[in-house]
Amino acid sequence: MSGDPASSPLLASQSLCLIRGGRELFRELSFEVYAGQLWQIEGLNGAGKTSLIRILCGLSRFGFEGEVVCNSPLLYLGHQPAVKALLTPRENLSWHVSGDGLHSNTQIESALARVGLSGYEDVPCHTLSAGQHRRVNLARLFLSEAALWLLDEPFAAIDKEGVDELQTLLTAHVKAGGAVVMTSHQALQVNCDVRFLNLGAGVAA
Amino acid sequence: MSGDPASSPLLASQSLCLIRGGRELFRELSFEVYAGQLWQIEGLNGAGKTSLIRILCGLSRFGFEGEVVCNSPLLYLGHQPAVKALLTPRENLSWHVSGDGLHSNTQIESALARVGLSGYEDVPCHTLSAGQHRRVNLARLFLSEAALWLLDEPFAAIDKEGVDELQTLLTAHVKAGGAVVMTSHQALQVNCDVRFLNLGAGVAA
Amino acid sequence: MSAPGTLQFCIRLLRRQLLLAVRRPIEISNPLVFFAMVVALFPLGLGPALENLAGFAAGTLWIIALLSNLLTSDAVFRSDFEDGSLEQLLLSPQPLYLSVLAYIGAHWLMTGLLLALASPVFALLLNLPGQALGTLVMSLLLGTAVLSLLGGIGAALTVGLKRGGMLTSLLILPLYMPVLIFGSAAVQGAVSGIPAGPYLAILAAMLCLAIALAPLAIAAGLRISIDA
Amino acid sequence: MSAPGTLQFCIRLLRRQLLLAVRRPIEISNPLVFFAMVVALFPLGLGPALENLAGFAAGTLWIIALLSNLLTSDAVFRSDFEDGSLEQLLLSPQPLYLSVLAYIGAHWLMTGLLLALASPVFALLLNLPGQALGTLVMSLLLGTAVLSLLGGIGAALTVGLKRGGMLTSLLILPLYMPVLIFGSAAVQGAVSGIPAGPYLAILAAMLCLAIALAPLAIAAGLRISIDA
Amino acid sequence: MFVRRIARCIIAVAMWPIFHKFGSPPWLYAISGAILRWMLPVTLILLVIGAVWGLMFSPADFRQGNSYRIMYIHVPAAVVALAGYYVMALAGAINLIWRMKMADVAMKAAAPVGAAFTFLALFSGAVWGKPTWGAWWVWDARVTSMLILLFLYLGVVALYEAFDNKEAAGKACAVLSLVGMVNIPIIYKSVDWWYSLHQPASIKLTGESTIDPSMLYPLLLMIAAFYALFTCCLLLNMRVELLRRESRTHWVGSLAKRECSDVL
Ligand code: HEM
Ligand SMILES: Nc1ncnc2c1ncn2[C@@H]1O[C@H](COP(=O)(O)OP(=O)(O)OP(=O)(O)O)[C@@H](O)[C@H]1O
Ligand SMILES: Nc1ncnc2c1ncn2[C@@H]1O[C@H](COP(=O)(O)OP(=O)(O)OP(=O)(O)O)[C@@H](O)[C@H]1O
Ligand SMILES: [Mg+2]
Ligand SMILES: [Mg+2]
Repeated sequence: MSGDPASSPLLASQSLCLIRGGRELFRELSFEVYAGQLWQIEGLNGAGKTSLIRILCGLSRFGFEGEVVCNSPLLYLGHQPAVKALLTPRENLSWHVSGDGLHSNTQIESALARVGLSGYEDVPCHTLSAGQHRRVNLARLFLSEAALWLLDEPFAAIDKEGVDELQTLLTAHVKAGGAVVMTSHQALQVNCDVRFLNLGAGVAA
Repeated sequence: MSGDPASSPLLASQSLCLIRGGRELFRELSFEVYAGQLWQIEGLNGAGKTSLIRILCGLSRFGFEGEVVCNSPLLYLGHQPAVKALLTPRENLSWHVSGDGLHSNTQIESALARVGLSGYEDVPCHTLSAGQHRRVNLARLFLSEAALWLLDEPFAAIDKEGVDELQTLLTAHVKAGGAVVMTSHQALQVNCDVRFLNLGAGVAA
Repeated sequence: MSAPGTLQFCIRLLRRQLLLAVRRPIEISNPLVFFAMVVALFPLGLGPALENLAGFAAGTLWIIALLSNLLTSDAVFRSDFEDGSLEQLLLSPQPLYLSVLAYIGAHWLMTGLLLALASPVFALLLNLPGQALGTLVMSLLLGTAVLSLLGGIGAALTVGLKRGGMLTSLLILPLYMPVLIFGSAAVQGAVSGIPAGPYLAILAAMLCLAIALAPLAIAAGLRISIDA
Repeated sequence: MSAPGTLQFCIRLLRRQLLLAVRRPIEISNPLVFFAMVVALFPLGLGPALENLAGFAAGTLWIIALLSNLLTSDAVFRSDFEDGSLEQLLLSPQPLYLSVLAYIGAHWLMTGLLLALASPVFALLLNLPGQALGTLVMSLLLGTAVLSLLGGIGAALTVGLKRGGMLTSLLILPLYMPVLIFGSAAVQGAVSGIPAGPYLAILAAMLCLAIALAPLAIAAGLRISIDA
Repeated sequence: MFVRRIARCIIAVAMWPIFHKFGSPPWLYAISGAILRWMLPVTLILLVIGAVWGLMFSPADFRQGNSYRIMYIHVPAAVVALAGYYVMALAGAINLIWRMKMADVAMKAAAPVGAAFTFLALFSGAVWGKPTWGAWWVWDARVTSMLILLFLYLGVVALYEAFDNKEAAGKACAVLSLVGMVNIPIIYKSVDWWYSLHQPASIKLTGESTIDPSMLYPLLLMIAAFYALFTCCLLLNMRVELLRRESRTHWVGSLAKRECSDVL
């Protein structure tokens, strides 16, 4: 596996094995994520992408073998948007349960504007459309200071323009010394190196 | 608007107007869906695609202006998969609440096989992955005898191969004299005519 | 494929609902356990003095049956709403009146019927005199069916709301009251030797009325909720 | 951006939870309405034994407080689990012990505190002698806090289950019983002129124990539930 | 967290060999089989001797006549039911702290057994109550706390069943049974107080001090027999659970093959 051997990896997994429902999803999966890398986990539906990401971020603690070492604050965005339907986008961001930062009002407004939600800052989130709802969650990417991002299908329900914008952001984050591990069923169009982790074959390439 | 004027349309909408949250989503939207047509509703997040589809299928009955006439049994697949997590895929299909048909076991098995779920027929659905969960719902397309399909983002969470398979199915349905009205953020790759309904501009083209 | 008859469809729905409940055995035994626990709470809160308990047994048992119905009826349509099944039910060509009856029937079988059958045990715990046991079971059988139907109305009206949990109780508790009054009066009557027939007849009449009207209200409520 | 202090974070969480409750005014008034309705149910169900009610007022009020706590504590973490907020809370760098206390604190403010403050009204409806009102409020203040903490344990352990609704009550009702016993004993004591101090002291001791230990169990339960 | 880690280190170093073995399912299966081989007959003999002695050879009570003989079932069942909860909670604690899978098996196996003994105590008590108190049920302090104990057991069983991920289920039940363990003394204390406050007259006709040796010895024997019975049930239940969990592993496969060839 490549990467700058001088620095220590942000995230390292050692011989991860997972069996679910009697099917072996992956075996002896070892890889290291260094600053400046963008990893895309690939695989068909049911290949084990979500399971892997949950193991990597520490939410799954039972039922798998191997070890994960994480040396950096991380930001995890999962399938569910973690957006409270009764709160407004502004409140959702400023009182976020993740408690990783205290953001000023202007920061929050500019993040919401970046995800195309200016004008929607103060309506309850349950009146937003499916894509807008997910965008509130994505706004956290513009606020986060964590170096390591673990994103599970961040493009789901997002329109084409939104996907382009997000890809630009991911590139910028990686170029600025961050790292991204993400899943997506779409091919990424970013102008930086993408490393693939193909779960279908169970190999890290 | 084109279409075979001799036959009556499967679905006709007349000057639909919808205002939500103080924003006018569409106005004077009139179009007719004939057998053999594939319509894709386009628009950015929050353009009103879901709202429009729910009006077309009759779930939304208040708060809009205009009229919808539907002359055909229809199949609606929405954002939510209508799959019971505690039941198995087989049970979900054979006891489906929509009550539109009585399917034999072989029909159900072949439908599940078509969506790539053979081997998963008898596990509870909550152990399926996000994409597999949605695929259980999509299997209804293979069982349905309704002529008119209203599909709200059917490709969400489905992998590339699944999307290809679905597009083949949609083409076949349209060619066999059915009609499809669908939303998607991906460009369709089908070898039949696609008609677009662009909600961003509020015009039917 | 062949189009299913309406009756066949309803039976399938009923089986589906029952199976969903059976898949989590805990769901079935839970109203019973809840019943048992609240029966145990009463002496704890009120003191164990035996002679007082017996006087209260009839009313207490009925109140607990009502509460345990109240707690579960909120959930009749909720999971179907959340996973989109309810939309599909409303779009179904089958008559909604009967589908709704199937849902309520399943709920009653899993709560009311079980409670009624198990109630003699709890009655003995509270020292209800033996001659009232038959009336207790009969009144619970009839009464809980009415409660399930009424509870369904509340559930249907609130299912579209983000957090309707306790709103349901607020909506349907007043409707429950007549049932409670006649039900506990029947048992109380049987304890003191008054024939319970008239009370039971009134409960049965209520049940007929509820079967005729409640599904209409529930169906209307569901159509409104899905659109909220 | 600046890293928030732990205390600041907890206060933000508390405000968030309170605001969520306030957004649906029905959520706040609901425990109260429930309380009022069950207070009304009791005379209806127990009918002829009405004159005995005063003697039972203390226990009855406590049982209702307990039930209305039970009904709401199931929901403390559920909506956060369903929309993914709970995952984010568990990944947060902030100490889970304190975040959990903020959730429980908000729950107690919306149910226990309100109930305790409103309880004299209901007590008068049930003819509780005036000299016991102070003890009633005090015992409810202390006791409902313990109940909220214990209820949180049940809620945390069952939040990941598909349909845990009534399982929670099974898990935590046994734990509620000591609180009920001391709480109602305190009020009953005050009615018959026995000083309630020792009972209240015991309730306070239970509260200290619960504050120290329950958040640990809740945190562990949440970590397990998120993984189920 | 820190304390737990230190405790785990100390114990692990000191008791590594034993822990290592307990952590191994085949070893546990074998050793439990060996224990059962002599424990089952001993239990049976104890039960028969105690029952025959208590039911036939000890004198009738001068006040209760022969109905008091239910005591030989009732009291041992009650005693063991209580002890069973602590076994379960202890196993749960070991599972949480040292992540020992076999403790999880023990806890899972203990819950239904404990519930059964509690139910037996309640049921025999109720049967006894009918002739003695004139009622099947009385809200006496002991009786009430026993009922609560039954609920605690049932809660553990139900919670375990409700989880799909059985590893998570084990941890959840461990937390629950630990919470229950803190609560059991409180429950007992509170119910005792409640009893002394509201119950004017004592109901129990016989107390420990007044019991005659001719009744006491068979009772003690029966208590010992019930402890042995509990152990047997626990071990049997654990073996079933072990086989179910490890059904995919090699050792169970070869075991099954051997058993089959034995049968044929
Ligand atoms: C459902 C009803 C009953 C329950 C749940 C119950 C429960 C208990 C419990 C928990 C114990 C304590 C065991 C120990 O010492 O650790 C016990 C002991 C005992 N019970 Fe019961 N009991 C019931 C009915 C009765 C009745 C009707 C009698 C006879 C009048 C009775 C007589 C005794 C005696 C003699 C002991 C042993 C002596 C002692 O420890 O005080 N019990 N029972
Ligand atoms: N209950 C509501 N109250 C007020 N406004 C609403 C409500 N539901 C939706 N809206 C508004 O209607 C607009 C259209 O929503 P809709 O869900 O139809 O969008 P969509 O085109 O399906 O978007 P997406 O691509 O994100 O799914 C959004 O701007 C949303 O804010
Ligand atoms: N709770 C569970 N019990 C048993 N098997 C499970 C459970 N959850 C997931 N699985 C299985 O694990 C496999 C991987 O699931 P996972 O959600 O990780 O897939 P995925 O790669 O994210 O798929 P998708 O692209 O559909 O999101 C699936 O085959 C699924 O059946
Ligand atoms: Mg996934
Ligand atoms: Mg949409």
